[in-house]
Amino acid sequence: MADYKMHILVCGGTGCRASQAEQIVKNFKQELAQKSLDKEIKVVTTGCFGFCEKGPVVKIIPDNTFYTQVTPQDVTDIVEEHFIKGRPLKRLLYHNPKNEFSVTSAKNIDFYKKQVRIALRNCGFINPENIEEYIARDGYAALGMALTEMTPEQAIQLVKDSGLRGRGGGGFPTGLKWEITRKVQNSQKYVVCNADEGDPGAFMDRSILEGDPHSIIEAMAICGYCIGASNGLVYIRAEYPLAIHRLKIALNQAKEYGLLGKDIMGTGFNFDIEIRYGAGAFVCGEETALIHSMEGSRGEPTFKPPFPSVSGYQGKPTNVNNVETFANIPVIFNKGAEWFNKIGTEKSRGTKVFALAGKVNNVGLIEVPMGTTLREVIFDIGGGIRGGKRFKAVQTGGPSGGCLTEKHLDTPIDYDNLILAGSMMGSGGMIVMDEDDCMVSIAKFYLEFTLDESCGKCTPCRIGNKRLFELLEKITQGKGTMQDLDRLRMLSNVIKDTSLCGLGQTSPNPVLSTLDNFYHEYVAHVNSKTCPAGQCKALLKYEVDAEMCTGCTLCFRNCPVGAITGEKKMPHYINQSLCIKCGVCYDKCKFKAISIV
Amino acid sequence: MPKIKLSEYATTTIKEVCASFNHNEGELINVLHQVQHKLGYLPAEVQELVAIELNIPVAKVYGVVTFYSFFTMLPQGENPISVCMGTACYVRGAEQVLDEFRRQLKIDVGETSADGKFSLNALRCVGACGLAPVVMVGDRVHGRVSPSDVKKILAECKDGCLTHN
Amino acid sequence: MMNTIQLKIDNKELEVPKGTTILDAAKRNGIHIPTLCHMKLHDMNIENKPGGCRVCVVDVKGRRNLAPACVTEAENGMEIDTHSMRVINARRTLTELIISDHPFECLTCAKSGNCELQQLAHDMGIREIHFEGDKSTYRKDTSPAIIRDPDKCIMCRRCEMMCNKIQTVGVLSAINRGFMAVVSPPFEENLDHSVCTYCGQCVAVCPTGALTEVDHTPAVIRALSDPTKTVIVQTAPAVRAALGEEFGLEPGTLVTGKMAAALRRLGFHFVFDTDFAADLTIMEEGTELLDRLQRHLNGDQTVKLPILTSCCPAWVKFFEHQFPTMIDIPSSAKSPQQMFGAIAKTYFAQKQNINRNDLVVVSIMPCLAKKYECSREEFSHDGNPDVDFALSTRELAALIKLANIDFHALPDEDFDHPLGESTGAGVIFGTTGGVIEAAVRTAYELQTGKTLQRINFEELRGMEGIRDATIDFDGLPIRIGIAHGLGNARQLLEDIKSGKSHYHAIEIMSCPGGCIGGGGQPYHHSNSEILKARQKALYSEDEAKTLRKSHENPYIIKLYEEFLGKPMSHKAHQLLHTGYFDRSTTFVEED
Amino acid sequence: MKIKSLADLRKIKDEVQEKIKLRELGENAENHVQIKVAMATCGIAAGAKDSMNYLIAELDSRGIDAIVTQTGCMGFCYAEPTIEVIKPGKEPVIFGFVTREKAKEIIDEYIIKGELIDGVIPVNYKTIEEQ
Repeated sequence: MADYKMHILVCGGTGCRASQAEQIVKNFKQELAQKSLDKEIKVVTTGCFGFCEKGPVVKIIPDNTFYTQVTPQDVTDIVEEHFIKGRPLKRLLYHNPKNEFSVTSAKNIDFYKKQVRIALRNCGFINPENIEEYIARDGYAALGMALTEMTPEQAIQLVKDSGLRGRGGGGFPTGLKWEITRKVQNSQKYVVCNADEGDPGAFMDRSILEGDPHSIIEAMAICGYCIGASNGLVYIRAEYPLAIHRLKIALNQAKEYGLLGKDIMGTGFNFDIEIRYGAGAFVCGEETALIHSMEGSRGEPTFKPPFPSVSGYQGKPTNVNNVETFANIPVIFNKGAEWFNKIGTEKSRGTKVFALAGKVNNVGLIEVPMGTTLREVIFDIGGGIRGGKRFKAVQTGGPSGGCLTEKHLDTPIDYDNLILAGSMMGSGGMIVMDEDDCMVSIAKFYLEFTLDESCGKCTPCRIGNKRLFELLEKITQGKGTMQDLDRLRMLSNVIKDTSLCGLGQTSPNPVLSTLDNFYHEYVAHVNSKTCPAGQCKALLKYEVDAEMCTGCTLCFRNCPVGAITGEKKMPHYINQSLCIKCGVCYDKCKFKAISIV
Repeated sequence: MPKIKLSEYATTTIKEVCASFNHNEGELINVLHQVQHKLGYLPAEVQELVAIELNIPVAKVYGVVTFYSFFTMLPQGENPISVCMGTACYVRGAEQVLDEFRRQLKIDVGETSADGKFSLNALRCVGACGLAPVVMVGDRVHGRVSPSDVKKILAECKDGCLTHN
Repeated sequence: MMNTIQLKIDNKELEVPKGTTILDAAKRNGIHIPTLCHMKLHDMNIENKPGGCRVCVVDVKGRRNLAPACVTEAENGMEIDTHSMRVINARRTLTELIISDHPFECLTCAKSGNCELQQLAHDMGIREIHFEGDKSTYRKDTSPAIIRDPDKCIMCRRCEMMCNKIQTVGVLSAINRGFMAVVSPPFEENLDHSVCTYCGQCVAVCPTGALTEVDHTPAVIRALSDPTKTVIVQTAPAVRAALGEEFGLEPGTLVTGKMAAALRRLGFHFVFDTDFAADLTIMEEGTELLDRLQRHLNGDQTVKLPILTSCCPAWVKFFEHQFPTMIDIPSSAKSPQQMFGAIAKTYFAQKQNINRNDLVVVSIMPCLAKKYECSREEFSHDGNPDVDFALSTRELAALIKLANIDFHALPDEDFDHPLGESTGAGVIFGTTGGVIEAAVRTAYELQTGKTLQRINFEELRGMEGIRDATIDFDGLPIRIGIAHGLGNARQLLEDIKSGKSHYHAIEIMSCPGGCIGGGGQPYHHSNSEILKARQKALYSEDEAKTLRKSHENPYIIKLYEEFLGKPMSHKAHQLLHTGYFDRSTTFVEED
Repeated sequence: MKIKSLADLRKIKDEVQEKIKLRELGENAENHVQIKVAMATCGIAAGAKDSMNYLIAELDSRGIDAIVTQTGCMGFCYAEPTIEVIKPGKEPVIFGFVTREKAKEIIDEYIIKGELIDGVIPVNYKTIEEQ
């Protein structure tokens, strides 16, 4: 065992697996065996490294060499160069887009430099299907400590002292939630892990479950000890087959090792975990809806109080936390509240994981201390905007959040600052937009999502959001009036003010924040019937500039509807009655001969 | 006595699944997951039997089936195509890709082509945001898809079908 | 320590018990907060508060958003404004939103004048809808008794609550989600494809025109104006205690005499009373009870006890679907409506020398299931139904108004003979506990041969969902159970199924309160006091009668003498008894 | 393998520690001794592989947490095998002609005691990384 001199860590997250990461692992094993290196070099499939933009990624230990966008065919070269010849395979190294230098060590990649990985500490580090690797990383030590050295009250105090707040969106203090549930008298209580990540564009919960499932199991057991529950339930999206698979393996291992079940570590504490599946409903992220769904009903939220901590699953006191919140728990026990307290800002302790996506260079999963600015995230970690375009906005908090602009870039990110800025933390989606994104369309996109996902129980969300969406549609079609803009705002405020659950209460945020920050774009759509970003199909037309066109026929060949005509080496022409405004010609043209008018 | 027609296979499958969950009505969603997994979809007849096996009104089963987007009452095509419409994919042009699929297949989202070869769905974030826009055909993920790739993806599927036969 | 809290609503200092909602706190103190989805029948354990319509939102000082008054508990020190600018704007916007997804059909809607949404729009002073857009539309559905127009559904969920929680029938459920969410039977099929019992409680609580009854009035008008037809009418006991409400009379006002007069003015050739048939039912059902009891006491193992009443067609359909293995337990006696029809089209038709095809029997019922019942195949003879049409109390009121009859000016008139004479026992058939009390009055005397000293059985009366009492039949204790509301009935049935039931006889009525709370009665708009007043009215009419035991009804005695022979005779069996069907779903293998 | 007490857990942890030790070292490279062995053709021909194996085994047996990695040719082909040693907070030092004996000396003197020994290639250069 100890003979391994090197480890090859291959990212086994969903993103990288989609790009044949499993084949890469197979090829490595084969190639190493062929070269008789299989006794010296170990191949490990790990959870997500976070740097999905450059996936599949492979990291060589101990020198930290970081290979990006590896294909199964590259394996022979890596083995040959890195292990036989002893030098990094340059062509697969990460290239810093700022200076075009290649970077060997993962540590020197900008994407990782400012990150502090607590919740993601084991993702991309251990083999998630091997409990021993987790134990080697102090796994289950926190549970052991809580069970043997602390009373539940002391353990809760520790969580309270750490200042940890719920990472699912609302930011409710975790320790306080546990304390409330503990104080409710009932012989049967439940610990629920909310893994129904529904925010489109956020995938941290999935990554944690795929990369470090034991940390969730351990944290749930600790929570069970604290609140006096011996049953845990993980409510997980059925769309996450890999996370489910790894969680099941982890549960079985934990049972096998006696870390779940009866009389854990000889302390008399019993705890077991079952899996419940979501079935595609964003609203089930709301805890009352989630509980109804776990009970086999429609996932409709109910009015709180009673809170789940008093009457939850099967009417019993239930503590619901999301995956990322739980992932923080074992570390807090191992390293202490004080240590955790030093990270982050005064009211928002610790770190937050963000799914950085959209028009940034480095799409991926990142974890930064609370208080990091948006600028650091987008420009340092994210590597700035793709294709040298101009930054326009960033949407945090998914469909519940708002669009923040240039003026918010230096705002330190924490729960309260984001709310002050008109957005929210949400589950941690962070979508970056550039000058080509029409903000009215973005607001419409989010509204369409909410519309699809509204449960339909309360009037403002069921009908109000539909009307909001229709107003936005009218505007993007150039049929809006200035009165519609007032209506948009008024209706948004009523929906916020009167909706039953968090989904409806926050659904107008994308509209309100874009109205606040990009009013001029709305006005352009209404008054001059133009879309400044050139995105609203009804308001734009693609035309060929005859002078610029070289007649290369690239547009002609790529047009999906045959709307482009023209002889080779002669200026081409777009037939407007056939054009579906898909923008392919515009993207393909190398001579900037196609313009949007 | 209303009579409902159901194949023997479906009947046995449903009864087995329900029994494996102890006919517990709280497990309705898990039951539906498994039944759909095994039978492909959840037509009315199937829901009727699930209701009887779990001793709950069929109205409740139908209410649940129509609430969750994962459940379908229509058979899926041989090649279920899902276009990710998560935000990351959306801002990188997923809508145009979806439009192109619609155009090429002449079906709308949620429908299956007349020959049963393709069905088209929009889904929310498969978490492969680094590959945006993403299209899934069955379990296979296609990353960084542009509208002009659509034809190729469909052709590949058709080839796949031919070789399968 | 008093368990009360203090708060301020609209600057008024109030003290209310802990646990009171803001809505109730306001109501107790004369402050009206508009509601729509909320519904509560006090003292009857029926409440619907999904907190969905949001019309009742109020401004609570210090709260981020507005609070729905129907579900928010009042807290000590709360300061609440029920009509601030913010509240009024939100409330009006919400109302407009609901209307924006509602057909503009007020003028022709069956619910016009009784529609709670219409009332709300009026109260809010809505003059214009600022939001236009798509409307959610669905297919309409008609059945023998109930019409669904889901386009008018506002997702208040009252019907769903009644159908599932109170009645445990489980036909209606919210389906789809978001804008397309609506309440519907499974697979959006028609109600007649479902296990619906047509109890009509969904119609009774629907605030809009989404659920209404099938209108039999045009057919009745046609029959009345057909010179070849003899049209007779029977009126169910609960109608007389509620019809007055439609004409602005106090709930609980008995209008028996005016009703008979009105029916005569409408042109019915004979105005009869279902109460007569109720007395007849007691003769048959009571005899059947005693027969089963006697056989049981004699050690007959095959005899089924308890015996269950079978007057209520929704109840009959309920057990046919839900308890198909127990269809031999209820009494085989037909309901009074159908006994009346059977006797009318034989005995009465012969007496009058009318071909049954030229005799039209119309019934006035507090019930929608009666429309379905009279359409059941076994209740017709060569395609001619025993009862042709069943009008609800509401439809009768509409008919009276249509015929320009000044209801208030009408004199009190009597029913016609021979099918119009009834005892007090027949009258109390309209309320929960009434059928069994009537049965006890007769069965006691038939069994013991003694005269009852005490005619009022208070122990059988009340509004509790499930009640029981033991009646001393001269040394023989008869254990009696009573349930109203099908959910309560289900409980008693489950007990029988599992062998835990110790009753000899059980009375079941589908509607809360019995027929007085039927789905065809004037809308109670969630006021349970109305139901109590109707109940009281029926007991008072019973009290006022000289004859209060069914077997003392001279016309019943005559009927047996002239026509039927004796209770449970062959002829009685043919005309007055029926059988039940297994309506459960079965599966067959696909070819 | 049932864990029946906290002590059991700790025991298992000790047993399995090795599995990921390499990775933990890699994660905190700057806090540990890092040794890079030049393993191009010239180095391998001169016995670099043997030296590397020896270094790993020896450091391990003495309980010194060190990161031994291979690297390409450092350009001192005349002095192969060559290794670069970086102690935490110190400038990198390159040693030439690193046989097993030399390797032992480097461990004893430079790594443990911090004393420079013969065989250092005096060169004005940056770490290999930045070449």
